[in-house]
Amino acid sequence: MKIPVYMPFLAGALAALGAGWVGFPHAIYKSRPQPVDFSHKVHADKAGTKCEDCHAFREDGTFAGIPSLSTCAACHAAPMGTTVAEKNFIDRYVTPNREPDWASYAQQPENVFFSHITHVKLGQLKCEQCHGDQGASDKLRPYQVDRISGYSRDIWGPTLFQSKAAGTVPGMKMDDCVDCHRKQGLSHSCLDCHK
Amino acid sequence: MLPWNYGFHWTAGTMIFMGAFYTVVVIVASTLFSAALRSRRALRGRQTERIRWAEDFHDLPARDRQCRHVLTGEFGYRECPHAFDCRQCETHSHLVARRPPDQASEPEEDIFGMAFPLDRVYHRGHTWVHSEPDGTVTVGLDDLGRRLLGEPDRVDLPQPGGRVSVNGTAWHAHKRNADVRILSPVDGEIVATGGPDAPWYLKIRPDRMDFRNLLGGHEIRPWVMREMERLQLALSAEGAAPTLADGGVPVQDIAAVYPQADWDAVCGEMFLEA
Amino acid sequence: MDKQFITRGVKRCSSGKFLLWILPWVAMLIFGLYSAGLCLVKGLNQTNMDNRFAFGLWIFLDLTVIALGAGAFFTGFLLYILKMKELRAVINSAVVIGVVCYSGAMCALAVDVGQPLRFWFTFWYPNVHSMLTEVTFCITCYLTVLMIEYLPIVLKNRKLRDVPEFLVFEHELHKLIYVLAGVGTFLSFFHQGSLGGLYGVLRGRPFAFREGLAIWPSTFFLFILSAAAVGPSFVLLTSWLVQTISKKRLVKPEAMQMLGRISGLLLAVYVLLKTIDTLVWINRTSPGNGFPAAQYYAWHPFGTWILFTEIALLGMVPALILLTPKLRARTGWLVSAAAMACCGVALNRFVQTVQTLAVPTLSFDKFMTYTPSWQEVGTFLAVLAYGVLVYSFSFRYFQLFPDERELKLEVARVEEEPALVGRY
Amino acid sequence: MQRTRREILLFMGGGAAGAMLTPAPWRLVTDAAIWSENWPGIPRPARGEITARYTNCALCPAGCAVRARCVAGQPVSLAGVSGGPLSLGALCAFGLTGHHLPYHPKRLKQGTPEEAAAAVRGAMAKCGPSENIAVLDLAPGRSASWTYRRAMAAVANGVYLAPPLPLGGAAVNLAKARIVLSLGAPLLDGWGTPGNVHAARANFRLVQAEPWESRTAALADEWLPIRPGSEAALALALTDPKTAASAAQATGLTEKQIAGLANELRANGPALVLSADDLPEAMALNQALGAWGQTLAAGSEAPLPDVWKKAAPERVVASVADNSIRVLFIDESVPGSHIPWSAVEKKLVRDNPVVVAFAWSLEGYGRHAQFTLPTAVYPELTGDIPPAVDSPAATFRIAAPLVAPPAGMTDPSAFIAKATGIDPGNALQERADAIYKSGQGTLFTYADAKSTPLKDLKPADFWKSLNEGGAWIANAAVGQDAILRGDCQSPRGPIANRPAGCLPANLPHIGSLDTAFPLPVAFSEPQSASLTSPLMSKLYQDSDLRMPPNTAALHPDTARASGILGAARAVLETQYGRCAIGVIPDASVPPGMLAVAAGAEVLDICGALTRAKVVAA
Amino acid sequence: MIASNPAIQPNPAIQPNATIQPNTERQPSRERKRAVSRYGMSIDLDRCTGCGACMVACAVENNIPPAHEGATARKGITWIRVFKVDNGEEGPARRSVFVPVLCQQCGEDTPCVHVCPQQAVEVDPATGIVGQMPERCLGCRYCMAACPYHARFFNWWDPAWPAGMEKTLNPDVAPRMRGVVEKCNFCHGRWHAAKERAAAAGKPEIEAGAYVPACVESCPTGAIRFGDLKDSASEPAVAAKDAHSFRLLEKLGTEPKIYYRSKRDWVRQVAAAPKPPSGKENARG
Repeated sequence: MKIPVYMPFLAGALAALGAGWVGFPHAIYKSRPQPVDFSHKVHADKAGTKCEDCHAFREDGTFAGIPSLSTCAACHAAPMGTTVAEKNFIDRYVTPNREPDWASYAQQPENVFFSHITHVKLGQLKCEQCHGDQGASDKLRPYQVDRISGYSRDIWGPTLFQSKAAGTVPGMKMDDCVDCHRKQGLSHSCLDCHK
Repeated sequence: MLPWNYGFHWTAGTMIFMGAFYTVVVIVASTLFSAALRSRRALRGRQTERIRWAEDFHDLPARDRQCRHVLTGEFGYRECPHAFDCRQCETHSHLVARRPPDQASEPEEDIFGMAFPLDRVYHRGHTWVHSEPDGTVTVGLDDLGRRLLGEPDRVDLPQPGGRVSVNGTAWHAHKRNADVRILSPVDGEIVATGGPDAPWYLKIRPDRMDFRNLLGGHEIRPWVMREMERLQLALSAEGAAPTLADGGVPVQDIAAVYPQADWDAVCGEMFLEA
Repeated sequence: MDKQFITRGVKRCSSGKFLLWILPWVAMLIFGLYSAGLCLVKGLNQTNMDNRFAFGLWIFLDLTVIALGAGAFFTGFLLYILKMKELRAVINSAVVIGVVCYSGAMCALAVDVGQPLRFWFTFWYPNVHSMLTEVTFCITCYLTVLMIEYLPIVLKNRKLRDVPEFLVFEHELHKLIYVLAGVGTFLSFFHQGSLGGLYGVLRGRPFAFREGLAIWPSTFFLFILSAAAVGPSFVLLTSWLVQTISKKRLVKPEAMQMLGRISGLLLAVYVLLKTIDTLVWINRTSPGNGFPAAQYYAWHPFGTWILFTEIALLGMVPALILLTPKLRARTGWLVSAAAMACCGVALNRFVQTVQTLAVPTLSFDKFMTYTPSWQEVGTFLAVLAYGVLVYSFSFRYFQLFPDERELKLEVARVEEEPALVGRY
Repeated sequence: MQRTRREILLFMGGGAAGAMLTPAPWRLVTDAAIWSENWPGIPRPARGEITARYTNCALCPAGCAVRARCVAGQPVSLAGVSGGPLSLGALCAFGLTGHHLPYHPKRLKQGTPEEAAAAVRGAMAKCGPSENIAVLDLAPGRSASWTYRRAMAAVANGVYLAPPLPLGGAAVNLAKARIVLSLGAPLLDGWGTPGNVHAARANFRLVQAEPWESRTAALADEWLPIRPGSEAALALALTDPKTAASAAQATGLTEKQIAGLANELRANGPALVLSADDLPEAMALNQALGAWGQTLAAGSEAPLPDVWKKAAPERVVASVADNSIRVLFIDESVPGSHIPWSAVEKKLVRDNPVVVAFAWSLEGYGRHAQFTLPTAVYPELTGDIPPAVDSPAATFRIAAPLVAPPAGMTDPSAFIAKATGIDPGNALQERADAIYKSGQGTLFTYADAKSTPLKDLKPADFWKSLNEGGAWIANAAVGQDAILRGDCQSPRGPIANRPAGCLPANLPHIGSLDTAFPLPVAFSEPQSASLTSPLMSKLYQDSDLRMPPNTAALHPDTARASGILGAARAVLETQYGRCAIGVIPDASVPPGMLAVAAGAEVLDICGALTRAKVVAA
Repeated sequence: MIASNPAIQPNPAIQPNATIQPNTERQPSRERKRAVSRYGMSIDLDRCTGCGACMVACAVENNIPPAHEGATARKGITWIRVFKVDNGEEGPARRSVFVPVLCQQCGEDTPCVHVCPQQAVEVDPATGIVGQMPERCLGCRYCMAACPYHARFFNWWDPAWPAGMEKTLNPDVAPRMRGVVEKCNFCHGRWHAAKERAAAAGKPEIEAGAYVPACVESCPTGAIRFGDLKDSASEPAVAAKDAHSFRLLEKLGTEPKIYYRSKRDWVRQVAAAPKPPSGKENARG
C-alpha cells in the first residue's frame, strides 16, 4: 500500500510530542519518600503547635529549619499515640537516637542567601505565603529532585513551565521571589539574594 | 531577549538592538519560507524540466548561447534571450517574415559525410523532428548525435503516454562514462517508443504543430559546421588530437576513436547539458 | 568512484590522490580536536592564558579569521547589490571561505569560554551595551545566513541536482539570494565593527581605547573598513592558491584584477583614516587618560616598528601596488600585494588583542609576555585544517568557479590552430 | 513492512521538529547550565548555628587572643579579639589560618606509642651513670614544660633541654621605649606580639640597621643599610666609641653617622636595642644605655604550685656532654624555636639511642627520630602559652581546644610522666589554682571584653573563664610570686649585670670573614619549622608577596660568584650541613648575603649567626 | 522560557491570610530608598607592613581554595593582593612600599559592567558595590581585559580543598565553579549576615560598623579602614578629603572607591601610569 509522503513526518512529530510532554516531565525527576510518615495536620490540631514551635529561629536570628531529633524526642520519648507511624519513628530514630534524613522541599541552592527572619520580621510574611498550606497537610509528599540540576522540585517549578502549580504547592523558583520583590520595590541587584 | 527575562529593560538601546535582531530573523526566515513555497508551486506545476533547462542554458559558455541568426550571419553577435525557444521570440518572427526560409535544392545535406535530410527539422541538442501523416511526429537523433553515441551502451526511453516538453528531457543515453539527457524538440504526449536500432526513438503526438524553435533548410549547414567546431574544441579540451580539422569524415563511432577522452564531458558539451 | 558527484566537464584529481591530499589535514584536525577536547574536559588551565593575559592566541585567531572571511559579505554585496557581474566568477568560492572562517571562529570561541554549557546566556540575558553581545548576535545570525547561501552551492552538485526537489529549491533560493546578501552585509557591517569596538571601548586600557562617534569608537569603523578591504584580497589569494595547487585556470584575470582594485581602493582609504586615528590617539586620547603614547612602544619587543609595519609596510605599500594598473596586471605583484594586505590586517588584530594585554596599566605592573600552550596551538591548527578540508571538498564536488569549464575550453581554443578560431 | 531511507529520514525530521515544541530540549539545556553550578567536586559548605568561641593562639609565644566564628561548633574563620589586653585585636597570617592545621595533607595520623614506650623503658634500664635521659622542649615556659622538668628531676641524670630564651629570658617593655635601634631584628614582621608592637610603634622612633631592606626596614623611621654581618661591630662601636673607626670600616657607615646615632640613643631615651641573633654586644649596649629597668626587665612566669618547685634546671643543648644522651624526648607539638639537628645528634650516645619525637607532622625532628608520636595540633590541643618576649608582666593563657582531636593522639607530658613514673596530674588546673592562690593580677575575658581583679572571682569561675577564652595578667612587672625566667643571659656568655665598657675583645664573628662560609644569613620571613596552612600559598604561590619556605633571595652578583646564576635551585651549606633550596635572584638584596625563607630543612642547618654558602645543585 | 515569569496567581488555598497589605508594601520600599550607601575603603600605605594577613583572611572568608599546584602569581586567585613596590633606585637609596590592591569598586559606570555580554556584572545601587555573578558568568574574560587594576580573577581550576578542610568553608559564601570570573565584592557574605542580624533586631538597615570586610578586620596595623563614603564621619570619607590620599589611575575617570594614603611623595607616584622600563629589567613574568 502507498502511504502519503508526510505520514512518517507526522508520526515522528507525534511520537516526539508524546515523549516530550508526557514522558519527560516524569523522567526528569527522581523521587524519594520522606523517612517518617509525618502529619503536620495532627501536630497542628492535636498538639496545637504553631510553625515556629518546631521550625524555630536561633537567638542570633538564623533559622533552624527542620527540627532536630531532640525537638521531636522532647514529646515523643515514649509513644503518645497508637499509630504505627509513631511507633516506627520511635523505634527507628528516637531509641537509637539517630537523626532522620529529612529532605527539605524548600532548600534553596547553595548560591542563594535566604534569610527567614528578614521575611518574617521585616517583610511580615506568613509562612503559608511561600510554603503553602504545608502546615495543614496530612502526610508528606515524596521529595522530588531534578536528576540533572539536583534542585528540589519545589524550588525549580512544580511544572516545567509555570512556576506555581495549581493547588497546594507554591513554587519557590527565583521567579516567585523576584515577583514579590518587584511588587515591594525591593529588587536592586543579583547580590541582594545571591552569594 | 524576551521582555519577561531577567535583565530586560525597556530602554531605547534594548529596543533598537532587539528590534534589529528580530527583523533580521524574520527576513531570513521568510526568505527561506518563500523559497520553499515557490519551489513547492514549481514542483506542482511540473516546472522541473523547464527549470533544469533554464539553469543549464544559463551555465552554457556564452559562445554556445548564440542566436540561430548568428549562425546564418544575420547577426554578428547575439545571445539567445529565450533559451533556444524561438516560439516566443519576436526578433525571430520578424527575421523569418523578412526572409522566409528558402527550400534547398537537394533532398538532403551532406556535411563531412553526415546525412542531414531536409524533410525534417533539427533541435540544437541534435534531435530531429519528422511529421508523420497521422498527425504525430517522430523524433530521432541526427547523424552527428548518432555518431557521438555510436552504439549506445544503454538507452532509457520514457513510457508511452508520458509527456515531453521542449528542451526538457526526452530520453537518457549511456555511452562509456557518458550519461546524457537528450533534449526534446517538441511538447507533446509520447505515443510509441523506438530506439537506437529503430528509425526513430519516440513517436509523439505534439500539442501544436509549431516547430519554429527548430532549425531547418539553409540553417543546417552553418549550424553543423559550428557543431563540428565545438566538437573539436571539446575533444581537444579532453586532450584528444583533432583529426577532422581538414574536413575528414567523422567515423560511425567517434567515441571509439578517442578511448582516452572523457566522453561524458564531450557529450555534455554537444548535447547542451551542464 | 566518486565521478558522478563531480561536476561534468571539469577535471578533478583521482580519489586516491585526493585522499593523499586530505590525509595530513585530517591528521592535524584529529590532533586539534584532541587538544580542544582537553581544554573542554579539564578546563582552560590547559592553556597558557592567565589573569593578566585573559585573551590569547584564540581571540587573535577569531578576529583575524573573521576579518579575512569578510570577502564573503563584501563580494556578495558588490555582486548582488552593486551588480558587479565579473565577481560571479568568485562568489561561490567567497561564500565557502566565509562559511569556513565564521564556523571556525565559532568553534574556537566555544572552546575559549570557561563555561560552554552556558553559551545561550548571552542570547537569553543580553547586555545590549556590550560590544561582545553585538558580536555574538551578529556572528551567529550571519553564520546562519552564510549556511543558507552555501546551500545552493551544495544542492547544485551534479548528483543531488537529479533530485527534482533539490533542483527546484536551489533554483528558487538562488533567485532570492540578493535578500540574504543584503542581510549579510548589514550583519557583517555591525559585527566587524563591534569586533573593533571590542577593544576600542576599553576605558581601562588606554592603549586600545579610542574616541569615536556616539557609542562607537573609531576602531569600530576602522575594522569594518579594513575587513572590507582585506576580504577581496583574501578571496583573490585563495583563488590564486587553488589555481596554483590544482594547476588549472579557474578565474579570469579581469576578475582577479577587479578584486585587487577594490581591495586597493579600500585599503588606501583605510590606511589614511588609520593614520589620522593614530595621530589623534597619540596626541589627544591617550595623554588625556594620563598615558603618554610614546611609552607603549618603549616595552620591547613591541617597539614603534610594529606601528610602522602595520600602517606603512603592510598597509600603504600593498594599497599602492593594487592601485597601480601596471603592477596589478602582473600576477606576482597582485598576489603578493594581496598577501601583504592580509598580513597587515592580521598584524592589526594582533596588536589589538595581544599588545593591548601585554602593556602594563598600573605603575608597578610588569610587562607581560605569553606563549601559547600546545593545546592552544592544537586548537588553532584544528580550525586551520577544518577550513582546508571543507574548502577542498567543496572545490572537488561543487562548482566553486563557474568559469572553470569555459576557461578549460578557452585553453583548448588557443591550442587549436588559428584556422578554426573565429571562423564565423 | 520495508521502509525506505527517505521515510526514516522524514520520521527523524518530524521527531526533531516535534521535540522543539516540547519542554524537553529547553529544560535539558537549562538543567545542563545549572548543573555547571554544582557539578561534582564543588563542595557544599555545611550549614548550622553560627556561634563565636574564644581561645588563645598557641602557634607562638605571642599567644594572641582569638575569636573563632563557628558553624555548628566547627570554626570556619578566626579573628583577633578587639580590645584584647596583649594582642590588641591583631592576628597574623599564621594565626588567621590556624584552624586549617588539623586538615593539613601532611598531618601525621598514627604512631606506635606502645613500641616507643617499650623502647624507652629498655633504654632507661640500661642507662649508664655517665649517660643522660633528656627532654628537648622547643617551647619552654609552658606548664607542660614544668611537667618535663619535674619528670627529669624525678629520674637520675635527667636533663631538661630548651633552646636559649630570646634576650636570655629578659622581657621588653616597648611602651616605655622612645627610640629603638634594631640590628636586623624583624620588629614589624612577626617579632613579639604583633598587636602590641604596632600599638607601641607610634610612640618610638625606629632605627633599623640592616644590610637589606626588610619589611621592618621599609617602614622604619630610618634605615641604615650596613654591610652584611657588621651588626655586632656597630653595636660595639655604639657602646664603646673607641671602636668607631673599625666599625665604620666594617659597616660602611661614616664615623659621623655612628657618633650621631650614639648620641641620639643616649639623648632621646629611653632606648632599646634589639638584634636578630641576640648579640651580646646588643645586650651590652642596652646595658650601656641604661635600658635595664626601663625598656628591659627580667621576664617572669606565672606562679607555680609549690609541689612543682622540685624541677630540673633549664639547660641549653650546648651545655650537655657529647654522646651522653641515651633517651631523648622531643616535644614539638607546638611550634617553637628549632635547633639544628646535627647539634642535637652529636649529644646522643653512639650505640642506638632512643629518640622519641612528639609532633603533628613528620616535617620536623620526626625525620630523624626512631619514634614519632602524633599529637594534637592547635586548635585541637589543650595547653598554656609561654610568656611573650614583649610582655613585661607575667601572664597565663590557655589555648582551649576548638576542635576535638582525632583518635590515637599522644599527650607528650602524659607519656613522659608515665615513662618517668611521676604523676602529671592536671597541670593546667593546678597552675590556675596556684595563680588564684597568689591572689594578684587581673583576669581578662574575651567574650565580654571585661577585666576583673582576681580577688573578685571564685576559683571555679577563674578556671572556667580561662578555658572559654581569657588571659590572666600579673599586676606588677614582676609579680611577687612570679618566678624569674632564664638567667637573662644571651646565648653566648653572661652579660646581665656586666658593667658597660669592659667587653670581651674581638668577638669571634667580627671582621673574621669566614672564607668557608662567606655569606651571612638573614631570615626574610618569620621562622617556622612546622607546617603552615595550605592557604598560606596565597602569599608565595598565588602571589609573590613572600618567599616560599626553603628559598633564598640573593643578589645576581652573589649568584654569579657562587656559580648559580640563572639556576632556580641550589644547595645551601653551613657548618651544620647542607640542604636543597630554591633560589630567587633579587637585586634589592645586597651582594654578599642571603635573605632566606626558613623551612624545617633550612632551620635544620641554620642556627643563630649562621654563615653559609650556596653551591650548584 | 525556563526563566519565564508569569504574573503571580495568588494561591486560593492561602488567599485569606496571604494578602500583602499596602502598609507592609510601602514601608520597606521607602526604607530602602532612604538607605542608599556607597561603601568605600581607605588604605594607609605608611602602616602596611606587607604581612599578608588581609590576603589569607580574604581567602578564608570567601572560600577561595589553596593554590592549585599548577598555579602561579599570574593564575592564582587573590581578591586582595599586596604588591611590593620600590622607588626604582638601587642599593641604599632603594625604598619599598607595600600596596594592597583589590577591586577598586569604581563608580556607577565601571569599565567592567558595560562590557559583560550577559549582565553578570552589576553595580548595586543600594551599596555601590560592584558585584560579579558567578552563576551568570560565561567565562569569556572580557571584563578581565577591561579592568585596569587586574582585580578580576578567573577560576582556571575547579576549586579543591585538602580532605577535611572543606569543613572550614564559610556557609555565607558559595564556592565558585571552574571557568568563571570572580572578584572582591567587599565580603558580600558578611553584608548578608549583617543584614540578617539587623533584621533579627528589627532594623531594616545595617548601622555603621556592623558590616566590615575580612581584610579590614584582619589588618594587624589597622591600615585598611572601611565605611560608607556618604557618611562624612566614616574613615574613607575623611581619607577622601586628605591631601595625602590618592586613587589608582585617577585620570581614567573610573571613580574608584578605594582611597590610598601616604605621606611619602614618591609613594603617591604609584597612582600614575607606568614608566617605560629602565633598562633591561622588563619582559619579565
